Amino acid sequence: MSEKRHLLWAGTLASVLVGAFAGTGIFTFFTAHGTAYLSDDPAACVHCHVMREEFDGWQHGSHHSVAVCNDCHLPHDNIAHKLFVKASNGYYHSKGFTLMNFPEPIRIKPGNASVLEANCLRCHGEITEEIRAHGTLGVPTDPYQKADLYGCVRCHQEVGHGPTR
Amino acid sequence: ALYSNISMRKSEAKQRSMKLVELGETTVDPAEWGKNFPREYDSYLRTAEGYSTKYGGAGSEGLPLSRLQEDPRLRTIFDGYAFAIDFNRRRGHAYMLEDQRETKRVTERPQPGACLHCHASNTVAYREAGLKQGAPGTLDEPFTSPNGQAQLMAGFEAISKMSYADASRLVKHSVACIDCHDPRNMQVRVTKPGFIRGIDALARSSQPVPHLPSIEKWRKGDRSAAYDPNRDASRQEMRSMVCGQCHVEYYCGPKVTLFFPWHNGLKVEQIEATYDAYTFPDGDRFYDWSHGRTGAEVLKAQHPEFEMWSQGIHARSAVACADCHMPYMREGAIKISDHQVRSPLLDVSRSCQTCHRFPEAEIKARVEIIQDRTKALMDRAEDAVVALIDALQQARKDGMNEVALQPVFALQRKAQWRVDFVNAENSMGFHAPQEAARILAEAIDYARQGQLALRAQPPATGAKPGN
Amino acid sequence: ALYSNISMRKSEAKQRSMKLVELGETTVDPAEWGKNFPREYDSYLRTAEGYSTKYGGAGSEGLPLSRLQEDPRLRTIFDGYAFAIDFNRRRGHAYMLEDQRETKRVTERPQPGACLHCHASNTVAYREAGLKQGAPGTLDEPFTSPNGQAQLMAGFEAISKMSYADASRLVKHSVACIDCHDPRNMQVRVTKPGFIRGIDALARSSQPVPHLPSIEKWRKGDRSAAYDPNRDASRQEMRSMVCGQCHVEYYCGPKVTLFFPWHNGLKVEQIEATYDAYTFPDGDRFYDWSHGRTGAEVLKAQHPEFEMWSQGIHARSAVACADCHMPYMREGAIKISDHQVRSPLLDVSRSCQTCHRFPEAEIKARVEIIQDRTKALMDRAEDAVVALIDALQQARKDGMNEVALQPVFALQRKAQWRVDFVNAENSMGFHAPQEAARILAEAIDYARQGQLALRAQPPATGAKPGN
Ligand code: HEC
Ligand code: HEC
Ligand code: HEC
Ligand code: HEC
Ligand code: HEC
Ligand code: HEC
Ligand code: HEC
Ligand code: HEC
Ligand code: HEC
Ligand code: HEC
Ligand code: HEC
Ligand code: HEC
Ligand code: HEC
Ligand code: HEC
Ligand SMILES: [Ca+2]
Ligand SMILES: [Ca+2]
Repeated sequence: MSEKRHLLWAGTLASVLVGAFAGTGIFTFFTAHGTAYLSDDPAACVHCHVMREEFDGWQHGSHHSVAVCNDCHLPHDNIAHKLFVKASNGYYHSKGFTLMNFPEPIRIKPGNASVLEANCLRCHGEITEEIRAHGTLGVPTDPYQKADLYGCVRCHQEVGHGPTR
Repeated sequence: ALYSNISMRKSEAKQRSMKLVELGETTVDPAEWGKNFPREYDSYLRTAEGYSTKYGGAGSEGLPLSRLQEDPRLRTIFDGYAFAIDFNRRRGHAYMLEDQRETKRVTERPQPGACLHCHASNTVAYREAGLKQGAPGTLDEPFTSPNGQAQLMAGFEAISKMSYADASRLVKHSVACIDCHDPRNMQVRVTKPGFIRGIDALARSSQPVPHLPSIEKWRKGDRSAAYDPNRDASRQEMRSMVCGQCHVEYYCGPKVTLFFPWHNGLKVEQIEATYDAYTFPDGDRFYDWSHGRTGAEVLKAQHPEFEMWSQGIHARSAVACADCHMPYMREGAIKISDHQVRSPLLDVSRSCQTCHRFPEAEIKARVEIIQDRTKALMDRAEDAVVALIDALQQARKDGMNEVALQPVFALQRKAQWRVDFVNAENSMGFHAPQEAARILAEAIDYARQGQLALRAQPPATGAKPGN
Repeated sequence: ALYSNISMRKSEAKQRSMKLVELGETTVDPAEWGKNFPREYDSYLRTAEGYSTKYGGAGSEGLPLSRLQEDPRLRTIFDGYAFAIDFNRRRGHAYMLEDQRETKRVTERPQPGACLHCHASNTVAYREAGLKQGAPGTLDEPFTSPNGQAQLMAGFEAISKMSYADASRLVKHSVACIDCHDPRNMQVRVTKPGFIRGIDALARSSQPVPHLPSIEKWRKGDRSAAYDPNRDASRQEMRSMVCGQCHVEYYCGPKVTLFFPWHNGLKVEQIEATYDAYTFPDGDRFYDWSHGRTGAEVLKAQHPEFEMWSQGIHARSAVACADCHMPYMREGAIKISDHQVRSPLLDVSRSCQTCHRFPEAEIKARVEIIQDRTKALMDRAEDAVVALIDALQQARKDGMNEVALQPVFALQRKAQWRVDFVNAENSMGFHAPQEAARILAEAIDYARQGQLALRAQPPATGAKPGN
């Protein structure tokens, strides 16, 4: 592991902790099943009731038997990235849940949307190779365009959580 | 603090309805229900808040906006009818009784007790009146029991025939919890006699209603019992039907008891066909009034929201009135239905964004395009109808004979009915954009054909000299 | 078994684009491209298969269906113009060159080489002709290079002015891979000069085009370079623009070079305004032909699919032509775009159901409701236009003077333009349901107003005796 990698590691680990704790406080972290949060078990996510709809949807979605939340919603390129995203999400989740001040309906944000799409490609990269010759159709780097409208989920929005309309 | 916050949330989620008072079939006052369901009650009270959107609401100034002032052509179109003297933008549910009591349509014209059907909490008043009429049973029996229903219908007939003043003394509240909910379990229910009869008439017609699958299902059964929404409809259907109790086209005149004209279906021409085929007990054909300037026997459309929604893509996609007008809102850990029934444009995120993943500004722009298109066509159609009325008035003055006028009256009736169907509908076309445009296109065609028919006439034969 | 299945798929997947032949800017023949991309080529060839849906396609009998026979009113509406002698339902891309060569509009009327703009693979033919005209560079330079573009435009001007017969000898294929793809990397590109100029004119107008964000963005820049779709448009926009090269309203007459009338926007009245403000080099106002029966100088609309789509909810939701008409299809372990461009109703599951999770029958029913409504209004509007034409013809016969006729001609022009805009558009209203209905409502109004204007005239002063 290179010097740089080490740094990244350390930094990430720190942000996991800072993220989780800053959002919730250590006490909250455990009560709200913060430890479970670090696992891959979808049950970890529904510990927060605000994730209930997504959980229910996932259970009825086509990927229920092949992918859990983290397969889609966390990066799998390297562990550092994974932990970093987890930490920053952990921060927002805890903060949002504690203060109950997040906008509803909950919507995936552009950063998480690109993580998501990378995961589609992790499993379906080959079958879509030809149609991706000129880019993923994916989450645009151009913030001017609306993330919601592009990418695999433009057509396959229901794979994770079933139809939304 | 954070910890207790979370644990509070968890317990909140469980405790959702503390039974503080006993609710029964005679508990009319919403404040009582509010003790058990304070969140719904709080939002229900907020229907007293005024607002306006580009085409919706009635302003926040306290006084309703006059639609006659907004659009003076309506005075011509409604000439000779009560709507020409007073016609306002709708306001929140909190005002329904007060606005009806105070409108000049009531204070300056005699109106029947039937008017109250949609402007008050009258479930109990009807049943009490029914008992007085000799209906069987007691008030404590469930609303949906045969006795309950017999009481309701008998009382409805009786109160409808009373004078408005007398009938109005029997009610105290605007639409209340008991009009939409079963007090035993809070299940949504319909209680308005006009709807109960109207939806059965619709079920008995053969017109397809793919957006109301329980009716399609009932039709395949033996039909021995009437279609009964409280028994047959799905929960999702009820979330629209409960509004369809009032937000519908109706007849509520002096000649027969209030009814919903759904015997041939819900489309504008199907309702017209029902009216055209209808004969009053006195032998007259159906009409709402004789037009003041032309004498044509014409129709009045009132707020056909349920009918228009039925023609739209949302109804077909099983999206209910309540989905948009009573969206879920989070109160702490739980989600409740927002009882501040109002324009969804005031809260696009909860009303629309659960289904449409577009930014709020984009969603509003989409609605505006639809509404602006409708408005432009409506202006065009009203101009055409007003031109026809002017021409007819002139033709009469010029002494055109009555026989020659009849086909033109028929065209005025058709054109006016259509333009009013869209104008009286309160979404400015949103509930069914293409359908609204289609109706207006027909209105234009009929009105212009009427003008043409007049000009085609040979110069008036019976014209008085000097004209 | 499962494992071997998957691994077979994987190896298939890798073999996807074997570079068997070298493709370059002069490779016109699709069969060559097909060697590298056999799946796309196979489906491309299938555009030769006939089909019909309720309103789409041209039947599977081999011969195109005559729209004049389907709807004889069109003979009256197009009287005096080539469309009155031969006008058929569209067929698949495979037939575009043959159908154009054989139509009586070409065999019986002189037509310019410009017609080929949308009926052949002409990218290379244009560039070759351009070089002959003295444009700089060679054919091997990239299409998008300044020299490439100069060649294209010079050749386009030159070929457009040739006779159809002469020009037609320069081309051999229907629309081919090279018209839509960059041979170096298969990226989608636009190559048709009319579109390249038209979309720049649109960009320079100030009309909002929220469905084409790259134009909105270009407008905010310094505008020193023309808006260039091959540089500026997003991939998703290109998935529609590539069709907008041909499926658009155009002028392609003898007086000036073919152009797309988008200078004031894409709406029906914006295009009308562009034409109304346009003066031909010979000083004439813009018109397509003088109507055979009335003499009015009227307009002809042709297949404004791109324009109508632009007004619809799908365009606003960034749903492209290719999403519906070239849906992805799975071939073995690989997903490709279906190049059998045709009605999406033939394969609702791939075209619609990834976005709309309703049963196929339900989706088809939705389309049918929209199309039936449009058809009914179109019938109404055509009746009105035909009635106006009859009345005008009669008025001329009766000797009504030319000055008095002018305002009525203006109304015929407006009405006819609108009804044709919807009729010539090939989705029977689906691409923008409410907009199509709005346009037809206006058509009805203008046609009826025209009739009224005629009847308002005092009995013809110059009438010949005996009439
Ligand atoms: C097969 C992939 C997949 C799996 C597994 C999955 N999701 Fe998702 N998730 C998605 C997609 C797709 C979206 C929608 C993104 C969009 O519309 O842009 C989404 C969106 C979300 C959102 C944001 C809400 C929204 O609609 O934008 C939340 C919260 C979420 N998922 C939570 C979860 C949880 C909790 C689990 C496990 C129970 C889970 N997801 C499992 C694919 C998945
Ligand atoms: C502490 C409670 C809690 C837990 C546990 C939780 N979430 Fe969330 N989640 C939230 C809240 C609150 C939001 C809304 C945050 C916002 O919009 O700012 C949210 C939003 C999201 C979003 C979309 C928001 C975005 O920024 O893109 C995704 C995706 C998501 N959660 C996935 C998950 C997954 C996967 C898990 C389990 C590993 C999980 N959540 C566990 C509370 C939680
Ligand atoms: C952990 C691996 C994994 C991830 C991540 C994943 N998928 Fe899948 N997906 C599968 C498997 C396995 C199947 C079922 C087998 C098959 O047909 O290949 C499947 C099936 C599908 C199907 C066909 C079934 C259906 O629901 O229509 C689609 C489409 C699809 N995935 C799209 C996506 C998209 C879009 C994403 C990202 C949002 C995604 N997948 C993420 C593994 C995954
Ligand atoms: C898909 C969402 C949706 C559905 C479903 C829906 N509506 Fe609406 N409704 C709207 C919108 C949007 C408006 C326009 C509001 C505005 O102009 O401010 C509207 C307007 C109205 C208005 C006038 C409101 C005002 O502010 O003046 C009434 C009354 C109404 N709807 C009743 C109904 C009824 C009754 C039903 C069911 C039969 C229904 N709506 C179904 C979205 C919906
Ligand atoms: C008992 C009859 C009745 C029922 C049931 C009813 N409404 Fe109303 N509604 C009215 C009347 C009457 C008004 C107008 C009150 C006024 O103008 O004073 C009204 C007004 C409205 C308005 C305009 C609000 C404003 O502030 O401008 C909306 C929106 C509306 N109703 C929607 C609904 C929906 C959605 C439902 C069902 C959930 C429903 N209504 C059920 C009778 C009813
Ligand atoms: C079938 C239900 C129904 C009946 C019967 C009914 N109304 Fe209404 N009324 C409504 C609804 C729904 C609204 C709100 C929508 C609107 O304003 O178009 C309304 C609005 C009103 C308003 C406020 C807006 C306006 O029109 O000025 C008045 C006043 C009114 N009604 C009076 C009457 C009178 C008088 C009668 C009896 C002749 C009557 N209503 C019968 C349902 C009904
Ligand atoms: C105009 C009709 C109407 C009136 C009046 C009305 N409600 Fe409701 N209510 C609804 C509808 C529709 C729902 C959603 C029911 C469903 O989804 O099954 C609902 C749901 C509820 C629920 C279930 C939880 C929730 O919020 O979704 C409660 C509790 C409730 N209402 C209480 C009340 C109380 C208390 C009142 C009087 C202050 C009242 N309602 C008046 C139409 C009404
Ligand atoms: C419960 C889901 C749901 C809700 C809530 C909802 N819609 Fe829709 N909407 C749909 C569906 C389903 C369609 C049909 C097209 C499709 O399948 O996506 C649709 C179609 C539309 C269309 C295109 C059709 C047309 O009539 O032009 C518009 C615009 C639209 N919705 C706006 C809104 C607005 C504004 C709101 C909020 C006031 C809203 N919708 C609320 C589900 C919903
Ligand atoms: C949301 C889906 C959708 C989009 C996007 C769309 N179309 Fe269509 N198109 C349709 C449907 C549905 C029809 C009607 C087919 C029928 O009647 O069989 C149609 C019909 C057509 C037809 C006539 C086809 C026939 O079979 O006769 C043409 C040509 C056409 N579209 C071109 C276009 C072009 C060009 C674009 C983009 C500018 C476009 N379409 C965008 C769905 C779409
Ligand atoms: C070079 C010009 C050109 C381009 C580019 C083009 N088309 Fe066409 N298209 C035509 C012509 C010409 C016809 C009619 C051929 C005939 O009738 O012989 C046609 C016919 C069609 C038809 C009717 C097919 C049938 O079998 O009835 C559809 C659908 C269609 N095009 C859609 C599209 C779409 C979608 C695109 C873009 C992906 C596109 N076209 C690109 C010129 C073009
Ligand atoms: C801007 C592009 C464009 C130009 C220029 C163009 N066409 Fe077409 N043409 C199309 C498209 C797209 C279709 C398929 C849609 C339809 O039939 O409406 C078509 C269809 C046709 C058809 C088959 C259907 C029919 O109308 O009978 C014929 C024949 C035809 N064109 C002849 C011509 C002639 C002759 C000219 C020159 C005067 C011409 N076209 C110029 C794009 C064009
Ligand atoms: C424009 C719409 C669209 C987009 C964008 C899109 N897809 Fe698809 N996808 C489809 C359609 C349509 C099919 C069905 C093809 C068939 O059945 O022949 C499909 C099929 C698939 C399948 C195969 C399902 C099966 O039958 O096994 C997978 C996996 C998949 N897509 C993944 C993806 C991924 C990953 C992306 C992003 C790179 C993506 N798709 C982007 C429309 C789309
Ligand atoms: C009328 C325009 C048009 C013509 C002609 C055309 N294509 Fe395409 N092609 C497209 C569009 C649109 C796409 C989708 C591109 C995207 O999503 O970026 C595409 C995509 C492709 C792709 C990328 C993989 C895929 O399938 O999505 C290949 C390879 C391809 N086409 C090959 C060909 C070949 C070979 C021919 C000639 C036989 C051809 N195309 C003719 C419009 C066309
Ligand atoms: C890539 C996604 C996508 C595809 C493919 C698609 N649609 Fe849509 N459709 C939408 C969106 C987005 C809307 C707008 C309403 C909404 O937000 O749901 C819509 C709206 C509609 C509506 C209601 C609006 C109206 O114009 O009346 C109908 C009907 C419809 N689509 C039919 C179809 C049909 C038929 C097809 C296939 C030929 C199709 N769609 C293909 C995304 C799509
Ligand atoms: Ca009425
Ligand atoms: Ca033209």
